[in-house]
This record gives sequence, C-alpha cells and structure tokens, in this order.
Amino acid sequence: MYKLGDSIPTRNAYGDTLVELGRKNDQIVVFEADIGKSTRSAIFGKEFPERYFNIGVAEQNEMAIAAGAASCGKIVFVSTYAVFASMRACEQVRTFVAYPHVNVKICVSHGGITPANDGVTHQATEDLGIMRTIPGMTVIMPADAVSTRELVIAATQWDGPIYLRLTRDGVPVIYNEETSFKIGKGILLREGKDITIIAIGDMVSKALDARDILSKQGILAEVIDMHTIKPLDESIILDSVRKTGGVVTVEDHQVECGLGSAVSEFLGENYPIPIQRIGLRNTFAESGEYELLLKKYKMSVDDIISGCFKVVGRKKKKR
Amino acid sequence: MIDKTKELERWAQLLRYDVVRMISNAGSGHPGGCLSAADIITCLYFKEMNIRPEEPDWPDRDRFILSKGHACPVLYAALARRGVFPVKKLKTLRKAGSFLQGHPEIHTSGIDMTSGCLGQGLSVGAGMAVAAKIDRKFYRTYVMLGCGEMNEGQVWESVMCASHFKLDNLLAIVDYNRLQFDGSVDEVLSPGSMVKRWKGFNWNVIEIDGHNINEILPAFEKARNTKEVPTVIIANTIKGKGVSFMENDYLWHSLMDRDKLAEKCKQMKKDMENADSFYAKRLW
Amino acid sequence: MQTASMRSAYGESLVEIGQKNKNVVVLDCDLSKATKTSLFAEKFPDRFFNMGIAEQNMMSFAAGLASCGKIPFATTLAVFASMRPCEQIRTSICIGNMNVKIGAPYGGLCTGENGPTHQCIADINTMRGLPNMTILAPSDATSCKACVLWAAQHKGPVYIRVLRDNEPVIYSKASEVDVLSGNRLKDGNDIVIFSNGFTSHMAVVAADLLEKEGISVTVHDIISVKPIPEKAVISMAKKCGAVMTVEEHNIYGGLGSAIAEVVSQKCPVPMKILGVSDYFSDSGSHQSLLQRAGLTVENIVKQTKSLLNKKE
Amino acid sequence: MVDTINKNLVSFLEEKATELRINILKMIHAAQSGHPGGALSAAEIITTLYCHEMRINLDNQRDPDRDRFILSKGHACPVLYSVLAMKGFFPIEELATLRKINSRLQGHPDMKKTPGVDFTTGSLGNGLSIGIGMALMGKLDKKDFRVYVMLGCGELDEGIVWEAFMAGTKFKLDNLVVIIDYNKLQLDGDNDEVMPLEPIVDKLEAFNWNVIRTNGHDFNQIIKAFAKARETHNKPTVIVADTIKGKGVSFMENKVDWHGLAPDDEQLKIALEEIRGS
Repeated sequence: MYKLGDSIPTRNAYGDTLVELGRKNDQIVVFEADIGKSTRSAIFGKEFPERYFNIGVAEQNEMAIAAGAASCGKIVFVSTYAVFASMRACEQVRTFVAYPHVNVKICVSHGGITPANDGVTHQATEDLGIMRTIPGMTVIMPADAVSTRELVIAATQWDGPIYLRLTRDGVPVIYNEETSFKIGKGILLREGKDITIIAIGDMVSKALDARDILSKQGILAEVIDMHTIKPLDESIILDSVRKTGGVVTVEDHQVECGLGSAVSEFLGENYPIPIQRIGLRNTFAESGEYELLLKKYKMSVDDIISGCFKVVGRKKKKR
Repeated sequence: MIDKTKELERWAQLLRYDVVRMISNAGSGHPGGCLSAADIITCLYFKEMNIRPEEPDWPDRDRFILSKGHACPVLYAALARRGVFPVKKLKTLRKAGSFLQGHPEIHTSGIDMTSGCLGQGLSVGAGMAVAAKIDRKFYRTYVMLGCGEMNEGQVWESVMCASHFKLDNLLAIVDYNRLQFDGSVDEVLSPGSMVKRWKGFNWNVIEIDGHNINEILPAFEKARNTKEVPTVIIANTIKGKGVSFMENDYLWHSLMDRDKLAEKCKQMKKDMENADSFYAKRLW
Repeated sequence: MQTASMRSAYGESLVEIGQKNKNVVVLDCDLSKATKTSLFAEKFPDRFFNMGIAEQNMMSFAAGLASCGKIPFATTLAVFASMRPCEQIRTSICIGNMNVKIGAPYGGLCTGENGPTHQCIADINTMRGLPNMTILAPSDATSCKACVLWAAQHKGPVYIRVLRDNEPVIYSKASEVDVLSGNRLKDGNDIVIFSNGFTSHMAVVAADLLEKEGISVTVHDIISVKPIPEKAVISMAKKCGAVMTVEEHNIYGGLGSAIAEVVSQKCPVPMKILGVSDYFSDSGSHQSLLQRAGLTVENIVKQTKSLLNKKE
Repeated sequence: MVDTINKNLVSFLEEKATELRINILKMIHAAQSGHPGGALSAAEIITTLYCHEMRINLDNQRDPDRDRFILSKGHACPVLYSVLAMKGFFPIEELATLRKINSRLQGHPDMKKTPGVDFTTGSLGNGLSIGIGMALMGKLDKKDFRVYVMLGCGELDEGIVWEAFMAGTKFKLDNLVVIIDYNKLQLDGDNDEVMPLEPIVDKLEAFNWNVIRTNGHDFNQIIKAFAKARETHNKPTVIVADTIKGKGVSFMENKVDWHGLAPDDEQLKIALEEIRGS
C-alpha cells in the first residue's frame, strides 16, 4: 500500500486505516472537533456518517462525550490536533478517560513541529510528556505510514486509553509491510556497537540518515524506533546499551518530559550511562519550513551526529 | 476630497489585496476568514481605535485581540498600512525568522496578544478591560471572534464574566460568516439564535451587515455610549468576501489552490492599478 | 515538631505583597475559602476577582491583566490550575512570557479523602514541558512565603505548588530560603537525597536515622523544579556518587525526572526515584495514602540502603 | 400524562427521601469530611429517579439496556451512595466506610469501584458531556434507555457545560434529561456574588433546549417534569429544579458554610431529630 521512501503524512494513513477498520468492526465510532478534513477522520465520516460525530470546536466536550460513549461498550476514536487533545482537554483526558480506564483512542494530528508553517500555537511540543504522566495512558507516535496503519489497528485491540500522535506533513516510509508492530515493543532498526540512538515519530528517519553518515566516520550506531514511549520497552533499551554504553534520544518534542526524560529515568535507576537528548530545548519554535526549523532548533541530522560524538567522547573519558 | 466611507472602502480593498498576495506568497494560510473580516478591521484601525503607529506599546492605546487568530494576515496588513511596520515585511508571512507568524504573537509590533487557539481571546480581552477599570484608564478593548469559535466553552465562560464585571469598555465583534473549517455552522454545531444567546447572558447586542461601513461605524459609536454592560456586534459577513470563487465556499477556509490564488492576485493588481492612483502607488 | 499551614501562608503572603505593590491582583475560581485567597479578598476587594468555576477563562483573563502591567496570582486547586487550563497556560501565558503567577494549593495527595479526581500527581510534569515557565514546590509554610515573594519580583510565569495544612516547619525565616538553588538541609558524603514539598521533612528525619547507622547523607531541598539548579545537582551527585529523589508526584515527569535528565547527561551515577508509582490513588487520609505510595521515613531509609549497595 | 399522582406513591417517596437524608448525615459524620449541603438539596430528585423514574436492573447491574444516571456534581455523592445502598447495590453498612482507605465509596464517585455508579465524576462540569456520549450511543444502537444527568448550579460557570448544551441540541437527544439542582449557592457564596446565572431559563432556551422549571423538593412537580420530558421529542430536556441547599436541617439550610463541612456529634443528633420529626 505504501512504498518505501514515499513521503506521506501519517495522518493520511490514519484516515485510511480508520475506514478499513470501520468496515470490519461496527463497534468503532469516531468523534471529531471541526477539523475532520485535516485530521483525515472525515474519510471515515463520509463512509459511515451514522458512526461519525462532529462535536464542533469543543475539545473538552469531545473528550468527555467519547468517554461516555466508550462506557457503552464502543471502541471510540477521538480526532483533533495534538495541542487541543493533550492540553485543551488535558484534565478531561485524565479524569474521564484515564482514571475510569475507558476504551478511548485519542489520535491526533499536528504532532511536534510538523505543522511547521502554522506556528507555535498549533505545534504540540509538550504533549507526549503530559500524556506520559497520566496513569494508565499508553502513548504512541508512529514513524511512518506503514507503522501508523499497524499501530492504529493494534490500538483497537488494546484494552484502555491510547494517545497516538500523527504528523501533519509528509514523512518518508521506512518500513515494508512485513514488519510486525506491537504496542509497547520498540523496533531495532539497525544494529551497531558504539552508541544507541533511540528515536520516535518523524525523527526516526532522521536518525537513520544520521546513522548512515556516522558509519562512514567509523561510528556504528544502533537505531531503535521507540514508537511507544509509555509503557517504555525497557528490555530493548537494556539489551542495546549493554553493548553500546551510550545513548542519544531524538524526539520532535521538548527535551524535558518526553522520550529523553523517560529514557533518563529508566537508565538512571537501572544502568547509569551517558545520555544526550535531542529535541526542543525549553523554547517554543516558530513558523517556517520544517527542515529549516529542525536546523534552527538543533534537531537536524547534523545535530544528531554531533550528539553521538559527544556521548562517544564522554564514554571514553569515563574509561 | 473624497468622503470618509469611500476612503475606508479603498483601504479595505487594499487589505484584501494584501491578504491574497501574502497567502499566495506564503503557500499556506487562511484567506476566507481574512476577507470576511476586512471591512471591520479597516474601520477599527483606520477610524475607531485610538492607537499610535509610531509607538505601538503606548500604554493608553486601545487594544485589539484577534481571537480567530488564523485570520492574522488581514490584521498584519492593517498594521502595515497604518505604518506600524513596513508594508514590504508582509512578504515574510509564515517564513522562518519572520515576525509575522502563522498565528499572531504578542512580540510582533502592534499585536496586543498571542492567539490562534480558538476561544481564548474574549477572556484575555476581559482581563485587559478589568485592568483599565482598576487603573481608571479610558482605553477600550476590542475582540474579534469567529462564529465557529462560539463552540468553545471558554467563550461562554468569558461572556458570563464580562457581564458580571460590567465591562462597558469591552466590545466583542462576531465575524458571523456562518462557515467553519468542516462546513456550515448549522451543520457542525448550530449556534441557534446568536442574538438570543448573547442577550441571555446579559449583553447589549447590535446586529449589522459586516461589510457595510455605514453600519459598522454607527455600531461602534452605539457601543461606546452604552454603559454598565458589555456590547457585542453580531456582524453578518460573507466568508471569502471580494474574491468571487472564494465567497461562501468553506473549502477556502484555508488555502485550497495556490496557483488559482496567485492568478487572482495578479488580476487584482492589474485592476487596481488601472482603477485609481490611490491603489497604484500602494501596490506591491 | 512545629507545624504550619502552607495554604494559609500563601494567603497571608498575598496580603503582604498586595500591601507593597498595588499592581498585585488575585483571581480565584470559587474556592477562595479553601485556597485562602479570601484573606486577600477581605483586604483588597477591588483587586480580587472571583471568576466562578471557570479555570480556562481565569488563565486567559490573567494574561490580559498581565499585558496591562498587573501581576495576577491566578489561584485554584492544583489539578484545576495545571491540567484543566493547560492549553490556556501555554497559549495565553507561556508563549508570550506573560507575567502571570499560578497558585496551586492541594498539590499531591493532600486532599486525601476527596479522592483521585481532586488529587494531583501530574501537575509538575504538565507544567514542566512549557517553555518560560518556572515551577516552584516549596516544602513548608516559610518557604511557601518565600516563593510568593520571589514570584512577585520575577518577570514571567511562575507555578507555585502549595499543600494544605500541618506541614512541619523547616525554615525559620523566609529570607533564609534560596528559592532558585534550593537549600542544603543536611550535609553528608555517601548519598544525596533531593526532595521537595511534604517529603523534604521526611528525608531529613530519614537522614538522621541513617546517620546513627553510620551512613552519611546529604539532603537538598529543591524548591525550583524548573529551572532545575543544575550546578548544585551535579556537584552533589559527583560528591556522593549516588542520588535519590523523593516527591509527592508521579515517578514519571517530576523532580526525579528532572534530576535524572541532568545527572544522566552530566554525570551518570546510580539513582532511585521515589514517588507515586504511576497509579490513581484512592480516598483516604493523607497519611494513609503516603504510606501506600511508600513515601515514608522507613521506606526512604530502606531504599537508601539498597541504593548504596548499587554504588560502585 | 400524569394529572393525578398516586398519593401513596408520594408518601412512599417522602419516606425514602427521609431515609436518604439520615444516611447522608450519618455517613458524612462518620467520615468527618464531605459535602452535606448539596447532597441534601438533591434528595427528592434522586429519590424520584431511583425509586420511580429510572429503569434499573439489580440482577444485572451493568445491563446494557438500563437507564443511566450521572452525578456531575460528584461531591454530592453521599446522596447517590445512599440511594444505591437502599436499592441493594451494596450493603447499607458499607456507607460507614465513606472516604476511608480501601473503601469502595470514594470521596467522589468512581465507576470502577462502586456498584451502580454509571460514570466517574468529581471535577465539575463534565457530567453532561459524558451523558451526551451515552445518549448518542443509545440512539446509534437503537436502544430505548434514557440518560439522566444532575448538574449543580455552580457548574454552569464551566464552559464545557455550554459546549455540551450545544451538542445536545445538535444531536436532538430526546433520551437525555438534565436536572439542575438550583440551590443558588456555591463554595464561595451565592451565585449572584460569584457568577450570576439569571436569566437562567432564557439562557437555556437560547441553546434550544426544552426547559422545565420546577420545585425540586415537591414530588408532584418532579414526577410531572420527568413525564413531560418523556413526551418531548427531537430535543433534550433540562429541568431547572429550585432547591434549598442543606434542605431538611434548619441550621444547614441556605448556609454556604455547609457546602463542605461534616457535622460533629451534637450537630448530628439535632439534625437527625429534625429530619425524623418532619
């Protein structure tokens, strides 16, 4: 369905998958907050108008309605932008979705700085961290269209709430359709021995690019796609760092609270080694082209590479 | 000497051109809601509001909050045309490093508050109006809301609180173009009778044609003379007003076809050049 | 052991700064009697605004006030001050770096009997991702006062997590409290415990017990979770070679996480994060809930010993 | 239409409401914390719901066809727990464990812990949205269950409530009934001081709901209001029930301080005497 290397916004894959699921399972219902055309949930709405509810620009209401619907036995998908689901409706997610542990799948577009031109108000760069601290939440960001499809399907079989973050703009397809995905299990994309790069979402393909360049410079990096940051796949991290002894985390998110933080917490308690975190450094980004923003905010392929060099250097110093 | 109405209409037309030019240049943005608001914004910035373009932070200035922040190109155009910053800066909309962000940001000269996440502007405006009352200052606060925004609960929270605090120095304007992102407001989440709702929350309500300058200006005046209660102007407008293929088409909420818009832009420019020397010297 | 009420200290400090600075205004969402902003309301009715139960409106409203030169203290229970209006705090306050102070009494589990809907173990994290935000979690009534005084002077958004009643008094004078760097409550060499809020006092008691067994412990009270006092943290982690964090917050995303980020980047040493292990708690007394979470002196002692075994 | 309501029914309900009030006070006294004022003001409405109006199934508590009730003003849960115990969802003795560690009766309602609680609540303003979700699914599945949501008047300050009022209209949810326990007091004082709600009926009508105003302590009126709601099609109904906070205990009535305060031994004694005597 999706060709390797094609640039596809993961929100598109989400919309397509919803329709596919809707055909198989009539218990799936979808709620939208007036941006169905953009989140791609409208595709589902077109085919299943009776199971599609547009709540209007009212995300808190949307979330609590979804909770009520889920309590009647439905598998409920909620679509809106990441900023609005995680922050506008933050408390509703916590109190009415997570605390009662109902089957609501919050699938949100415009994650990270991928809505590049729209500017800060529409770039969710704190959401993964916020969702991660809510007990009972499962937090996911797929790296490409293929994994989006697989993880959205897996979400329907998962018991309990899920927050799944999508990109607005295109990201390259990196998986072929044989790869199997499990919620909570990271994917070892490339093997290596000198350093572990743990990446999530749109940054996974950047990590792969960095690895290619690094290998020419004599550093073999292991690359892990940590599509689920909660629950964190601890064993894949441990297995890898026992070999490499150093970690660089890469995320389209604030370096505080997100993937880098989750990995730091885990390794701090279990296997203290040098870690470098790549992401937004306690600042809001701005409007502009995606690649230029990555550069300006030190999240580009070059920055991943220099992060790797730093950690490798510190490893040596330690010895 | 041309009359005031005619002059304002010209400025409004120029702002429409700026909007079309800026968005086709940026390659993304929200033209529909800019064009529906152009006449009101013109009346605010070229007549009603007390501001100092050379001193945008003047403490006694009137404040304006574009709660429907995605329509910021029209606001940027008004600020540039009033001389707050050079018109040539409009070219940089949505580009990295530009102070003209995709949604308004308080650090931009002339922007009184960050917005873009719908439904928050009226709360902010109420805060400003209260601050004026505490300080016994006479500046007024204007907030423009989109009709889709009225879905947001926070709007009703602020509607309630503004009448509770008797904020007669606050004016809300609803750009009632009846279309939102996913379709018509009636389809998405019907606002029922807009007038009845605001009245139910104890506001002074004035309904006007939001493209008729001879209705807009008197409404502002009436609002200024109303004491003890806040006023809302329900301005009936047309989304995409002034560009035939955009009018009343909800798909043009955001940029649908860049080439078509660029084409239109060229044509507008040509028409305006020929029409009047007022425009000719101001085009870019 | 002397105790005092942190929320009372919060209310009283508001009155104090209100007297000095007429730009201080206080907002509340129908909880002024619980949050003690009622003290300010009695004294300065013209500068107090009860917003009703409308937290989102309160935050954007506060941003509007701040843009006109006021110093608003927007106050409501921690869960409704951090999570309910999270996006308003981001968009209206943090993006523009507005001078709004958020007072958040009833952080952690201290509203015990009211149950999980009112307890808040995710507020610190919810605020921590937001650029421009300063997050303060004082550990007693005195340091709470110090935080309010500091916040009024600081330009930019500040979140102050306040507890309820009967917190042991740690500091004698507000002027002694170092809000930004934190404060060394006890000095030792074998391990450093970073803590804040209600648990700082426990950490000191635990350290005293450990000392009798020949284990020397540094206890550092970290009031500012963001910005985290990086230099102090690193120097102590280096000196002691083992780090424990204790807080009344989820083990994910809070003080422990902030320390882990710094330590892992600058000097990886064995660590233990003590807190609420990522679950929704229950109704019950504050003490019983702390016990269930393992936030007790006994557990701190036990965990310290097991962490020391991991030290190289 | 019920023009004449069976007198026996009314006296039966009155008896039950008295029992509820006694239980409410006893349990809050035992917990030494909780919110008596808003629990007492809701007693007649809750009694009517559970003992007359609603279809519940004790043999299958989670029966998908049951009517649902959501106490959006979750802090008033002692009244809900009392009625659930009275109906037999759990033993009446359990009421004494309110708010204590390991109890099934949390300080605010928890659907995963307490039998008979249809949804978790406690943070204000959200219950109506949840009810809308349920009512929508009822329509989708062509089931005939009804959904009842009780809001406190202070909750109308919350924006999400107005979002929900809009959505209720849009989806024409005639299987949904909202009851506003309009006791006109909230934590910090009366509505007019904190955030005025009047003209409340105009507001609700402007959101295109079927609005019924009634006396929330008069069983005849309450029963009729529910019946009228059943007869209304294509739009949801909201019942504005005028009530008295702390109703039934003279020293609590209309006293804002009793929003969240537990009676001591002496106060409990007087209160119980008053309720039993009336």
